[in-house]
Amino acid sequence: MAVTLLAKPFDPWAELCAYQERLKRGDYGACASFVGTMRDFNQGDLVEAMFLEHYPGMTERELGRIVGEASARWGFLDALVIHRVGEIRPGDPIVLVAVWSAHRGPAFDACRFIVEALKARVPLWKKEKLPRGVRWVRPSQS
Amino acid sequence: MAVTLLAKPFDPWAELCAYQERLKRGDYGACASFVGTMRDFNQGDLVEAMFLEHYPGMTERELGRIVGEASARWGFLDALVIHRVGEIRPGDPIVLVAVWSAHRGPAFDACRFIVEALKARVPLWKKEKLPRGVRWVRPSQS
Amino acid sequence: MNIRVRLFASLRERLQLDQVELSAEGLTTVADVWQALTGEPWSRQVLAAVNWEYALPETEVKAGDEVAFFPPVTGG
Amino acid sequence: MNIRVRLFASLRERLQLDQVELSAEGLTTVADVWQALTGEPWSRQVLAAVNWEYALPETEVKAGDEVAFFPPVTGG
Repeated sequence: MAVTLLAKPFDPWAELCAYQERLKRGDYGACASFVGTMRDFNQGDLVEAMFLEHYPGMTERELGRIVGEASARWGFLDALVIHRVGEIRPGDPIVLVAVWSAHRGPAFDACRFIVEALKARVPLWKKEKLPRGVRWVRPSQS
Repeated sequence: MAVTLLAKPFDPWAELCAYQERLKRGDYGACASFVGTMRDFNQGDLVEAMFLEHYPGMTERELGRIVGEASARWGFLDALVIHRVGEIRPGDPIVLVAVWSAHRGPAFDACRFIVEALKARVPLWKKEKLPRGVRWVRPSQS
Repeated sequence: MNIRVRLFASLRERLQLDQVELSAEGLTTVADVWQALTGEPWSRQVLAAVNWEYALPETEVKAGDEVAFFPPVTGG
Repeated sequence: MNIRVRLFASLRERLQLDQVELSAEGLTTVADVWQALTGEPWSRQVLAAVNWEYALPETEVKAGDEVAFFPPVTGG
Protein backbone atom coordinates (compact mmCIF):
# COMPACT_ATOMS: atom_id res chain seq x y z
CA MET A 1 0.00 0.00 0.00
CA ALA A 2 1.27 3.49 -0.74
CA VAL A 3 -0.13 6.92 0.06
CA THR A 4 1.66 9.99 -1.27
CA LEU A 5 1.12 13.74 -1.26
CA LEU A 6 2.80 15.52 -4.16
CA ALA A 7 3.51 19.22 -4.52
CA LYS A 8 4.35 18.87 -8.24
CA PRO A 9 2.41 17.69 -11.30
CA PHE A 10 2.44 13.92 -11.89
CA ASP A 11 1.50 11.48 -14.64
CA PRO A 12 -1.06 9.06 -13.16
CA TRP A 13 -0.58 6.41 -15.87
CA ALA A 14 3.18 6.38 -15.45
CA GLU A 15 2.73 6.09 -11.66
CA LEU A 16 0.27 3.21 -12.08
CA CYS A 17 2.61 1.43 -14.45
CA ALA A 18 5.64 1.88 -12.17
CA TYR A 19 3.76 0.81 -9.05
CA GLN A 20 2.33 -2.27 -10.71
CA GLU A 21 5.86 -3.46 -11.54
CA ARG A 22 6.25 -4.11 -7.80
CA LEU A 23 3.30 -6.53 -7.73
CA LYS A 24 3.65 -10.20 -8.61
CA ARG A 25 2.37 -10.85 -12.14
CA GLY A 26 -0.37 -13.45 -12.20
CA ASP A 27 -1.63 -12.64 -8.67
CA TYR A 28 -3.98 -9.80 -9.53
CA GLY A 29 -6.84 -10.18 -11.98
CA ALA A 30 -8.33 -6.71 -11.62
CA CYS A 31 -7.18 -3.14 -11.21
CA ALA A 32 -9.81 -0.43 -10.74
CA SER A 33 -8.52 3.10 -10.81
CA PHE A 34 -9.75 6.66 -10.64
CA VAL A 35 -8.06 9.85 -11.75
CA GLY A 36 -9.52 13.20 -10.75
CA THR A 37 -8.37 16.07 -12.95
CA MET A 38 -8.73 19.82 -12.61
CA ARG A 39 -11.39 21.25 -14.90
CA ASP A 40 -11.30 24.78 -16.29
CA PHE A 41 -14.94 25.33 -15.42
CA ASN A 42 -16.76 25.06 -12.08
CA GLN A 43 -20.20 26.25 -10.91
CA GLY A 44 -20.60 28.26 -14.12
CA ASP A 45 -17.27 30.06 -13.89
CA LEU A 46 -14.01 29.84 -15.77
CA VAL A 47 -11.27 28.69 -13.41
CA GLU A 48 -7.71 29.77 -14.18
CA ALA A 49 -5.87 27.93 -11.43
CA MET A 50 -6.38 26.33 -8.06
CA PHE A 51 -4.50 26.15 -4.80
CA LEU A 52 -4.92 22.99 -2.77
CA GLU A 53 -4.23 23.58 0.91
CA HIS A 54 -3.72 20.64 3.26
CA TYR A 55 -3.01 19.83 6.90
CA PRO A 56 0.52 18.41 6.93
CA GLY A 57 0.61 15.40 9.22
CA MET A 58 -3.13 14.77 9.31
CA THR A 59 -3.73 14.55 5.55
CA GLU A 60 -1.39 11.57 5.08
CA ARG A 61 -2.68 9.88 8.23
CA GLU A 62 -6.32 10.22 7.21
CA LEU A 63 -5.54 8.84 3.74
CA GLY A 64 -3.73 5.93 5.37
CA ARG A 65 -6.67 5.26 7.70
CA ILE A 66 -9.07 5.20 4.75
CA VAL A 67 -6.90 2.74 2.81
CA GLY A 68 -6.61 0.61 5.97
CA GLU A 69 -10.38 0.56 6.44
CA ALA A 70 -10.90 -0.42 2.79
CA SER A 71 -8.26 -3.13 3.04
CA ALA A 72 -9.86 -4.59 6.19
CA ARG A 73 -13.26 -4.59 4.52
CA TRP A 74 -12.38 -5.92 1.04
CA GLY A 75 -9.03 -7.65 1.54
CA PHE A 76 -7.56 -6.53 -1.78
CA LEU A 77 -3.96 -7.15 -2.80
CA ASP A 78 -2.64 -3.60 -3.00
CA ALA A 79 -3.62 0.04 -3.35
CA LEU A 80 -1.98 3.25 -4.49
CA VAL A 81 -3.18 6.74 -3.61
CA ILE A 82 -1.51 9.93 -4.84
CA HIS A 83 -2.94 13.38 -4.11
CA ARG A 84 -1.67 16.72 -5.31
CA VAL A 85 -1.28 19.70 -3.03
CA GLY A 86 -0.23 23.26 -3.86
CA GLU A 87 -0.73 25.17 -7.10
CA ILE A 88 -2.70 23.26 -9.75
CA ARG A 89 -3.49 24.14 -13.38
CA PRO A 90 -6.53 23.09 -15.47
CA GLY A 91 -5.92 19.65 -16.96
CA ASP A 92 -3.54 18.64 -14.16
CA PRO A 93 -4.33 15.41 -12.31
CA ILE A 94 -5.37 16.04 -8.70
CA VAL A 95 -5.83 12.53 -7.36
CA LEU A 96 -5.10 8.95 -8.36
CA VAL A 97 -6.66 5.98 -6.55
CA ALA A 98 -5.92 2.44 -7.74
CA VAL A 99 -6.80 -0.91 -6.19
CA TRP A 100 -5.50 -4.32 -7.29
CA SER A 101 -7.41 -7.46 -6.44
CA ALA A 102 -7.88 -11.04 -7.61
CA HIS A 103 -11.42 -10.27 -8.77
CA ARG A 104 -13.19 -7.18 -10.07
CA GLY A 105 -15.83 -6.75 -7.35
CA PRO A 106 -13.49 -5.82 -4.48
CA ALA A 107 -11.33 -3.69 -6.81
CA PHE A 108 -14.30 -1.58 -7.96
CA ASP A 109 -15.90 -1.35 -4.51
CA ALA A 110 -12.71 -0.47 -2.65
CA CYS A 111 -11.59 2.07 -5.27
CA ARG A 112 -14.89 3.90 -5.09
CA PHE A 113 -14.98 3.73 -1.29
CA ILE A 114 -11.52 5.29 -1.07
CA VAL A 115 -12.44 8.09 -3.50
CA GLU A 116 -15.69 8.90 -1.66
CA ALA A 117 -14.07 8.75 1.80
CA LEU A 118 -11.18 10.89 0.58
CA LYS A 119 -13.60 13.56 -0.63
CA ALA A 120 -15.54 13.42 2.64
CA ARG A 121 -12.78 13.16 5.22
CA VAL A 122 -9.27 14.07 4.11
CA PRO A 123 -8.24 17.59 5.20
CA LEU A 124 -7.73 19.26 1.83
CA TRP A 125 -9.24 22.55 0.69
CA LYS A 126 -9.50 23.97 -2.82
CA LYS A 127 -9.20 27.67 -3.50
CA GLU A 128 -10.04 28.65 -7.07
CA LYS A 129 -8.55 31.55 -9.00
CA LEU A 130 -11.21 33.08 -11.23
CA PRO A 131 -10.80 36.00 -13.66
CA ARG A 132 -12.53 38.21 -11.07
CA GLY A 133 -10.78 36.98 -7.92
CA VAL A 134 -10.42 33.94 -5.70
CA ARG A 135 -12.91 31.74 -3.83
CA TRP A 136 -12.87 28.71 -1.56
CA VAL A 137 -14.67 25.78 -3.13
CA ARG A 138 -17.70 24.65 -1.16
CA PRO A 139 -18.36 20.94 -0.63
CA SER A 140 -20.81 19.33 -3.06
CA GLN A 141 -22.45 15.95 -3.39
CA SER A 142 -21.26 15.01 -6.89
CA MET B 1 -15.48 6.58 -28.27
CA ALA B 2 -13.21 3.74 -29.31
CA VAL B 3 -13.64 -0.03 -29.19
CA THR B 4 -10.74 -2.23 -30.24
CA LEU B 5 -9.97 -5.95 -30.35
CA LEU B 6 -6.26 -6.74 -30.18
CA ALA B 7 -4.53 -10.00 -31.05
CA LYS B 8 -1.27 -8.90 -29.40
CA PRO B 9 -0.26 -7.88 -25.86
CA PHE B 10 -0.85 -4.22 -24.98
CA ASP B 11 0.09 -1.76 -22.24
CA PRO B 12 -3.17 -0.43 -20.77
CA TRP B 13 -1.55 2.61 -19.12
CA ALA B 14 0.18 3.64 -22.33
CA GLU B 15 -3.10 3.25 -24.23
CA LEU B 16 -4.95 5.34 -21.62
CA CYS B 17 -2.31 8.02 -21.78
CA ALA B 18 -2.29 8.13 -25.59
CA TYR B 19 -6.08 8.17 -25.85
CA GLN B 20 -6.44 10.94 -23.28
CA GLU B 21 -4.17 13.15 -25.39
CA ARG B 22 -7.08 13.34 -27.86
CA LEU B 23 -9.43 14.81 -25.25
CA LYS B 24 -9.60 18.49 -24.47
CA ARG B 25 -7.74 19.28 -21.24
CA GLY B 26 -9.94 20.97 -18.69
CA ASP B 27 -13.17 19.35 -19.94
CA TYR B 28 -12.98 16.10 -17.99
CA GLY B 29 -12.73 16.02 -14.20
CA ALA B 30 -12.86 12.24 -13.76
CA CYS B 31 -11.53 9.12 -15.41
CA ALA B 32 -12.60 5.75 -14.02
CA SER B 33 -10.82 2.77 -15.49
CA PHE B 34 -10.63 -0.97 -15.14
CA VAL B 35 -7.92 -3.37 -16.26
CA GLY B 36 -8.57 -7.11 -16.21
CA THR B 37 -5.39 -9.18 -16.19
CA MET B 38 -4.80 -12.90 -16.65
CA ARG B 39 -4.05 -14.68 -13.38
CA ASP B 40 -1.93 -17.80 -13.13
CA PHE B 41 -4.46 -19.49 -10.86
CA ASN B 42 -8.16 -20.23 -11.43
CA GLN B 43 -10.62 -22.51 -9.62
CA GLY B 44 -7.76 -24.07 -7.65
CA ASP B 45 -5.59 -24.85 -10.67
CA LEU B 46 -2.37 -23.46 -12.04
CA VAL B 47 -3.05 -21.93 -15.46
CA GLU B 48 -0.18 -21.83 -17.93
CA ALA B 49 -1.84 -19.94 -20.77
CA MET B 50 -5.22 -19.04 -22.18
CA PHE B 51 -6.79 -18.80 -25.60
CA LEU B 52 -9.50 -16.21 -26.04
CA GLU B 53 -11.86 -17.11 -28.89
CA HIS B 54 -14.25 -14.52 -30.28
CA TYR B 55 -16.94 -14.08 -32.91
CA PRO B 56 -15.42 -11.73 -35.49
CA GLY B 57 -18.01 -9.20 -36.54
CA MET B 58 -20.33 -9.65 -33.56
CA THR B 59 -17.78 -9.07 -30.78
CA GLU B 60 -16.95 -5.52 -31.91
CA ARG B 61 -20.61 -4.72 -32.56
CA GLU B 62 -21.73 -5.94 -29.13
CA LEU B 63 -18.97 -3.91 -27.45
CA GLY B 64 -20.07 -0.88 -29.44
CA ARG B 65 -23.70 -1.41 -28.44
CA ILE B 66 -22.73 -1.61 -24.76
CA VAL B 67 -20.72 1.62 -24.94
CA GLY B 68 -23.62 3.26 -26.78
CA GLU B 69 -26.10 2.19 -24.10
CA ALA B 70 -23.81 3.48 -21.34
CA SER B 71 -23.31 6.76 -23.19
CA ALA B 72 -27.07 7.25 -23.61
CA ARG B 73 -27.64 6.52 -19.92
CA TRP B 74 -24.81 8.54 -18.34
CA GLY B 75 -23.84 11.05 -21.02
CA PHE B 76 -20.11 10.87 -20.32
CA LEU B 77 -17.51 12.64 -22.43
CA ASP B 78 -15.60 9.69 -23.87
CA ALA B 79 -14.84 6.00 -23.41
CA LEU B 80 -12.13 3.58 -24.48
CA VAL B 81 -12.49 -0.20 -24.56
CA ILE B 82 -9.70 -2.56 -25.57
CA HIS B 83 -10.08 -6.35 -25.39
CA ARG B 84 -7.49 -8.98 -26.15
CA VAL B 85 -8.22 -12.02 -28.27
CA GLY B 86 -5.99 -15.01 -29.10
CA GLU B 87 -3.18 -16.50 -27.02
CA ILE B 88 -2.72 -14.84 -23.61
CA ARG B 89 -0.07 -15.41 -20.90
CA PRO B 90 -0.40 -14.95 -17.12
CA GLY B 91 0.12 -11.30 -16.20
CA ASP B 92 -1.04 -10.07 -19.61
CA PRO B 93 -3.84 -7.50 -19.64
CA ILE B 94 -7.06 -8.90 -21.09
CA VAL B 95 -9.37 -5.91 -21.04
CA LEU B 96 -9.21 -2.16 -20.50
CA VAL B 97 -12.32 -0.04 -19.94
CA ALA B 98 -11.97 3.69 -19.30
CA VAL B 99 -14.64 6.40 -19.04
CA TRP B 100 -14.02 10.15 -18.93
CA SER B 101 -16.64 12.46 -17.49
CA ALA B 102 -17.00 15.91 -15.92
CA HIS B 103 -17.81 14.34 -12.52
CA ARG B 104 -16.89 11.09 -10.81
CA GLY B 105 -20.37 9.54 -10.45
CA PRO B 106 -21.05 8.91 -14.14
CA ALA B 107 -17.45 7.83 -14.74
CA PHE B 108 -17.57 5.15 -12.02
CA ASP B 109 -21.10 3.99 -12.88
CA ALA B 110 -20.54 3.79 -16.63
CA CYS B 111 -17.16 2.08 -16.29
CA ARG B 112 -18.59 -0.62 -14.07
CA PHE B 113 -21.67 -1.03 -16.28
CA ILE B 114 -19.50 -1.55 -19.35
CA VAL B 115 -17.31 -4.13 -17.56
CA GLU B 116 -20.30 -6.07 -16.23
CA ALA B 117 -22.17 -5.96 -19.57
CA LEU B 118 -19.02 -7.00 -21.41
CA LYS B 119 -18.66 -10.05 -19.15
CA ALA B 120 -22.33 -10.94 -19.58
CA ARG B 121 -22.89 -10.29 -23.28
CA VAL B 122 -19.84 -9.99 -25.49
CA PRO B 123 -19.12 -13.19 -27.48
CA LEU B 124 -15.72 -14.15 -26.08
CA TRP B 125 -14.72 -17.52 -24.69
CA LYS B 126 -11.71 -18.44 -22.57
CA LYS B 127 -9.96 -21.78 -22.92
CA GLU B 128 -7.35 -22.45 -20.25
CA LYS B 129 -4.20 -24.50 -20.66
CA LEU B 130 -3.48 -26.38 -17.44
CA PRO B 131 -0.52 -28.68 -16.72
CA ARG B 132 -2.87 -31.65 -17.27
CA GLY B 133 -4.74 -30.44 -20.37
CA VAL B 134 -7.15 -27.76 -21.53
CA ARG B 135 -10.60 -26.65 -20.39
CA TRP B 136 -13.21 -24.08 -21.34
CA VAL B 137 -13.82 -21.59 -18.58
CA ARG B 138 -17.36 -21.66 -17.21
CA PRO B 139 -19.19 -18.41 -16.48
CA SER B 140 -19.07 -17.25 -12.86
CA GLN B 141 -20.68 -14.47 -10.85
CA SER B 142 -17.54 -12.76 -9.55
CA MET C 1 -30.18 -18.83 -51.11
CA ASN C 2 -28.77 -20.34 -47.98
CA ILE C 3 -28.46 -19.57 -44.31
CA ARG C 4 -24.89 -19.51 -43.03
CA VAL C 5 -24.52 -21.15 -39.63
CA ARG C 6 -21.53 -20.56 -37.35
CA LEU C 7 -20.53 -22.30 -34.14
CA PHE C 8 -18.11 -21.22 -31.43
CA ALA C 9 -16.06 -22.47 -28.51
CA SER C 10 -17.16 -25.69 -26.75
CA LEU C 11 -20.18 -25.98 -29.04
CA ARG C 12 -17.95 -25.87 -32.11
CA GLU C 13 -15.76 -28.57 -30.59
CA ARG C 14 -18.66 -30.78 -29.50
CA LEU C 15 -20.38 -30.65 -32.89
CA GLN C 16 -17.01 -30.66 -34.71
CA LEU C 17 -18.35 -27.98 -36.99
CA ASP C 18 -17.07 -24.44 -37.52
CA GLN C 19 -19.45 -23.13 -40.15
CA VAL C 20 -21.88 -24.57 -42.64
CA GLU C 21 -24.45 -23.40 -45.20
CA LEU C 22 -27.98 -24.75 -44.87
CA SER C 23 -30.73 -24.37 -47.43
CA ALA C 24 -33.21 -21.84 -46.08
CA GLU C 25 -36.11 -23.97 -47.31
CA GLY C 26 -38.38 -24.99 -44.43
CA LEU C 27 -36.37 -23.00 -41.88
CA THR C 28 -38.47 -20.26 -40.26
CA THR C 29 -36.92 -19.67 -36.86
CA VAL C 30 -33.63 -19.93 -35.00
CA ALA C 31 -34.91 -23.09 -33.30
CA ASP C 32 -35.59 -24.62 -36.75
CA VAL C 33 -31.99 -23.97 -37.77
CA TRP C 34 -30.72 -25.55 -34.56
CA GLN C 35 -32.88 -28.63 -35.08
CA ALA C 36 -31.82 -28.98 -38.72
CA LEU C 37 -28.18 -28.71 -37.68
CA THR C 38 -28.13 -31.00 -34.65
CA GLY C 39 -31.28 -33.12 -34.83
CA GLU C 40 -31.91 -31.94 -31.25
CA PRO C 41 -34.72 -29.76 -29.86
CA TRP C 42 -33.79 -26.25 -28.72
CA SER C 43 -31.48 -26.19 -25.70
CA ARG C 44 -31.55 -23.47 -23.06
CA GLN C 45 -27.77 -23.95 -22.67
CA VAL C 46 -27.24 -22.42 -26.11
CA LEU C 47 -27.07 -18.75 -27.06
CA ALA C 48 -28.01 -17.65 -30.57
CA ALA C 49 -27.38 -14.63 -32.76
CA VAL C 50 -28.84 -13.62 -36.11
CA ASN C 51 -26.77 -11.21 -38.17
CA TRP C 52 -24.44 -10.43 -35.20
CA GLU C 53 -27.22 -9.62 -32.78
CA TYR C 54 -28.59 -11.79 -29.97
CA ALA C 55 -31.69 -13.71 -30.99
CA LEU C 56 -34.32 -15.92 -29.34
CA PRO C 57 -35.28 -19.43 -30.51
CA GLU C 58 -38.44 -17.93 -32.02
CA THR C 59 -36.57 -15.17 -33.89
CA GLU C 60 -37.32 -15.48 -37.61
CA VAL C 61 -34.60 -16.28 -40.12
CA LYS C 62 -34.43 -15.92 -43.87
CA ALA C 63 -32.13 -16.75 -46.76
CA GLY C 64 -28.90 -14.73 -46.56
CA ASP C 65 -28.88 -14.54 -42.77
CA GLU C 66 -25.92 -15.51 -40.64
CA VAL C 67 -27.06 -17.55 -37.64
CA ALA C 68 -24.61 -18.33 -34.82
CA PHE C 69 -24.82 -20.69 -31.86
CA PHE C 70 -22.49 -20.54 -28.90
CA PRO C 71 -22.19 -21.35 -25.18
CA PRO C 72 -22.43 -18.74 -22.39
CA VAL C 73 -19.72 -16.13 -22.85
CA THR C 74 -16.66 -15.79 -20.58
CA GLY C 75 -14.81 -12.65 -21.71
CA GLY C 76 -13.61 -9.72 -19.66
CA MET D 1 2.61 23.18 28.92
CA ASN D 2 0.53 24.61 26.13
CA ILE D 3 -1.96 23.41 23.56
CA ARG D 4 -0.98 24.18 20.01
CA VAL D 5 -3.91 25.34 17.88
CA ARG D 6 -3.88 25.31 14.08
CA LEU D 7 -6.35 26.79 11.63
CA PHE D 8 -6.86 26.06 7.95
CA ALA D 9 -8.36 27.40 4.74
CA SER D 10 -11.26 29.88 4.99
CA LEU D 11 -11.19 29.65 8.79
CA ARG D 12 -7.53 30.62 8.87
CA GLU D 13 -8.29 33.59 6.63
CA ARG D 14 -11.36 34.68 8.58
CA LEU D 15 -9.61 34.57 11.96
CA GLN D 16 -6.34 35.79 10.42
CA LEU D 17 -4.51 33.19 12.42
CA ASP D 18 -2.39 30.29 11.25
CA GLN D 19 -1.28 28.74 14.51
CA VAL D 20 -1.06 29.77 18.14
CA GLU D 21 -0.12 28.30 21.52
CA LEU D 22 -2.72 28.53 24.26
CA SER D 23 -2.12 27.79 27.93
CA ALA D 24 -3.82 24.48 28.71
CA GLU D 25 -5.08 25.84 32.00
CA GLY D 26 -8.86 25.73 32.22
CA LEU D 27 -9.19 24.07 28.79
CA THR D 28 -10.86 20.66 29.10
CA THR D 29 -12.52 20.05 25.74
CA VAL D 30 -12.21 20.95 22.08
CA ALA D 31 -15.16 23.35 22.54
CA ASP D 32 -13.24 25.10 25.35
CA VAL D 33 -10.27 25.64 23.03
CA TRP D 34 -12.55 27.04 20.35
CA GLN D 35 -14.19 29.44 22.80
CA ALA D 36 -10.85 30.57 24.22
CA LEU D 37 -9.58 31.20 20.68
CA THR D 38 -12.56 32.96 19.15
CA GLY D 39 -14.75 34.08 22.05
CA GLU D 40 -17.60 32.31 20.19
CA PRO D 41 -19.61 29.25 21.24
CA TRP D 42 -19.02 26.03 19.32
CA SER D 43 -20.10 26.18 15.68
CA ARG D 44 -21.45 23.20 13.76
CA GLN D 45 -19.81 24.64 10.63
CA VAL D 46 -16.39 23.85 12.06
CA LEU D 47 -14.50 20.55 11.98
CA ALA D 48 -11.96 19.75 14.67
CA ALA D 49 -9.04 17.38 15.07
CA VAL D 50 -6.92 16.48 18.09
CA ASN D 51 -3.48 15.08 17.36
CA TRP D 52 -4.31 14.58 13.64
CA GLU D 53 -7.52 12.69 14.23
CA TYR D 54 -11.10 13.95 13.92
CA ALA D 55 -12.55 15.02 17.25
CA LEU D 56 -15.91 16.16 18.66
CA PRO D 57 -16.52 19.39 20.61
CA GLU D 58 -16.66 17.29 23.79
CA THR D 59 -13.37 15.47 23.04
CA GLU D 60 -10.95 16.06 25.93
CA VAL D 61 -7.71 17.94 25.41
CA LYS D 62 -4.57 18.20 27.51
CA ALA D 63 -1.27 20.04 27.54
CA GLY D 64 0.94 19.02 24.59
CA ASP D 65 -1.98 18.28 22.25
CA GLU D 66 -2.30 19.75 18.78
CA VAL D 67 -5.85 20.93 18.17
CA ALA D 68 -6.94 21.96 14.67
CA PHE D 69 -10.06 23.72 13.40
CA PHE D 70 -11.06 23.83 9.75
CA PRO D 71 -14.04 24.14 7.40
CA PRO D 72 -15.63 21.19 5.54
CA VAL D 73 -13.03 19.54 3.29
CA THR D 74 -13.03 19.76 -0.52
CA GLY D 75 -10.24 17.48 -1.75
CA GLY D 76 -10.34 14.74 -4.39
